[in-house]
Amino acid sequence: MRTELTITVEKLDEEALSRGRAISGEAGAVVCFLGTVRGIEDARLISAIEYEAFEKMARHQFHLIFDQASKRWPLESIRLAHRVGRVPVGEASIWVEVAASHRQEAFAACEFTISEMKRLVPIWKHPIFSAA
Amino acid sequence: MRTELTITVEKLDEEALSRGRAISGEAGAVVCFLGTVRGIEDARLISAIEYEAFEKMARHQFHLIFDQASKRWPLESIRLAHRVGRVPVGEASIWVEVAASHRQEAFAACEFTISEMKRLVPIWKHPIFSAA
Amino acid sequence: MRVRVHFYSYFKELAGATEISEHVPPGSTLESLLEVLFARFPKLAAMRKSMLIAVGVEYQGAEYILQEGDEVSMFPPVQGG
Amino acid sequence: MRVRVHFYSYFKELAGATEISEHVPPGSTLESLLEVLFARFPKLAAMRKSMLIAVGVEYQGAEYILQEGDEVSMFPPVQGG
Repeated sequence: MRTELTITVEKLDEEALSRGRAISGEAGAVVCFLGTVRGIEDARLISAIEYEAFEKMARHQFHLIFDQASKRWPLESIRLAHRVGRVPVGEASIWVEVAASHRQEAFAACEFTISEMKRLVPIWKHPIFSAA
Repeated sequence: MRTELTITVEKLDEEALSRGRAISGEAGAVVCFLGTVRGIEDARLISAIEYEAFEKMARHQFHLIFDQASKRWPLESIRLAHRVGRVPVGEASIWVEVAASHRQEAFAACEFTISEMKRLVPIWKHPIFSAA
Repeated sequence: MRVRVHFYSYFKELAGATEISEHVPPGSTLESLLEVLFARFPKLAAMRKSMLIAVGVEYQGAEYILQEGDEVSMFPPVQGG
Repeated sequence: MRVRVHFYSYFKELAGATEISEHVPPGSTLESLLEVLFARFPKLAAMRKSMLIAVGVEYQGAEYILQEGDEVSMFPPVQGG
């Protein structure tokens, strides 16, 4: 299984990430998830979220999750990009793509990757509240 | 909820479809599914699949499915494009995108839309086998 | 009264036609139309357990009462995606 | 022996530091280190039920036996995505 992991302070370029896909004639299903920063956090207006990462451990934990996913399902690839630093409202903080032969596996592995990330990958959110 | 439905003999342009997204600051989650034609069908090599649609009924059934999805989950949009006619191996036959505030709803609605399509929307596959 | 019957996918080959016009008595159900068609197209009859039937753009069951001008469609399980 | 302890997210404010160096007897467990730190940083002690602890890049439990040069990290529940 191919994996690709990007942790970056740059804006996520969804088109470039999609173009980076290289799937074989055997991968019939691609599931993508894009998470963007919402304008409200805990019922207060925010202008951005500052993402803090313990990057070395985050990379290791992401790769452990990819390994787990590849043991559970036959996958062609998992590619994931997480933005860190200040991410303005409306911009993407995370992009995940899973390619597999069948859609059930691609969906299951994509959801698994995200929920395991939320449990294990050391990244934290600090909302930047809007001026009143 | 916004919906967009395309049934076309043209090649699906994933980048143009993605660019057509217009989500509010409230939609934090976008789930996309891309289905491509695999090189093997029933253990035989194929070069393409010819998709036949009863288009008027297909459009109606797709909209019934979108309505059902919007009753089950709070969604911002469902956009779907299905290619018909001859689709060569490796090219996309279907693209589905669901935007919602939360990822669980976007994933559930995207999977629901695809599985209901496979049950209800009058489209049929005719594999074109490769010359031996 | 007259109804049209359309065939899709390999049902076209089984019926040897993409569509036919059929005369049925007023008040006829889909079921009675099917009996007529199965007698005429025995290859279709063999598929009756994996057959979907629509009138216009809606799925209908055997108990549906046909109306003048109805467009009936018969087809095998769908395979979108 | 010496271990370093790193704090992340709001644990930095609770400890008033991003990292500290700590002297512990050989054979000490993470648990004994935590007792020392909780005594020194009572605000951290209040978070002990929602605290994650790693050594290097792996999560470890209280029974982990510290090694010379270990890099310990303490942080609140993670929130990636």
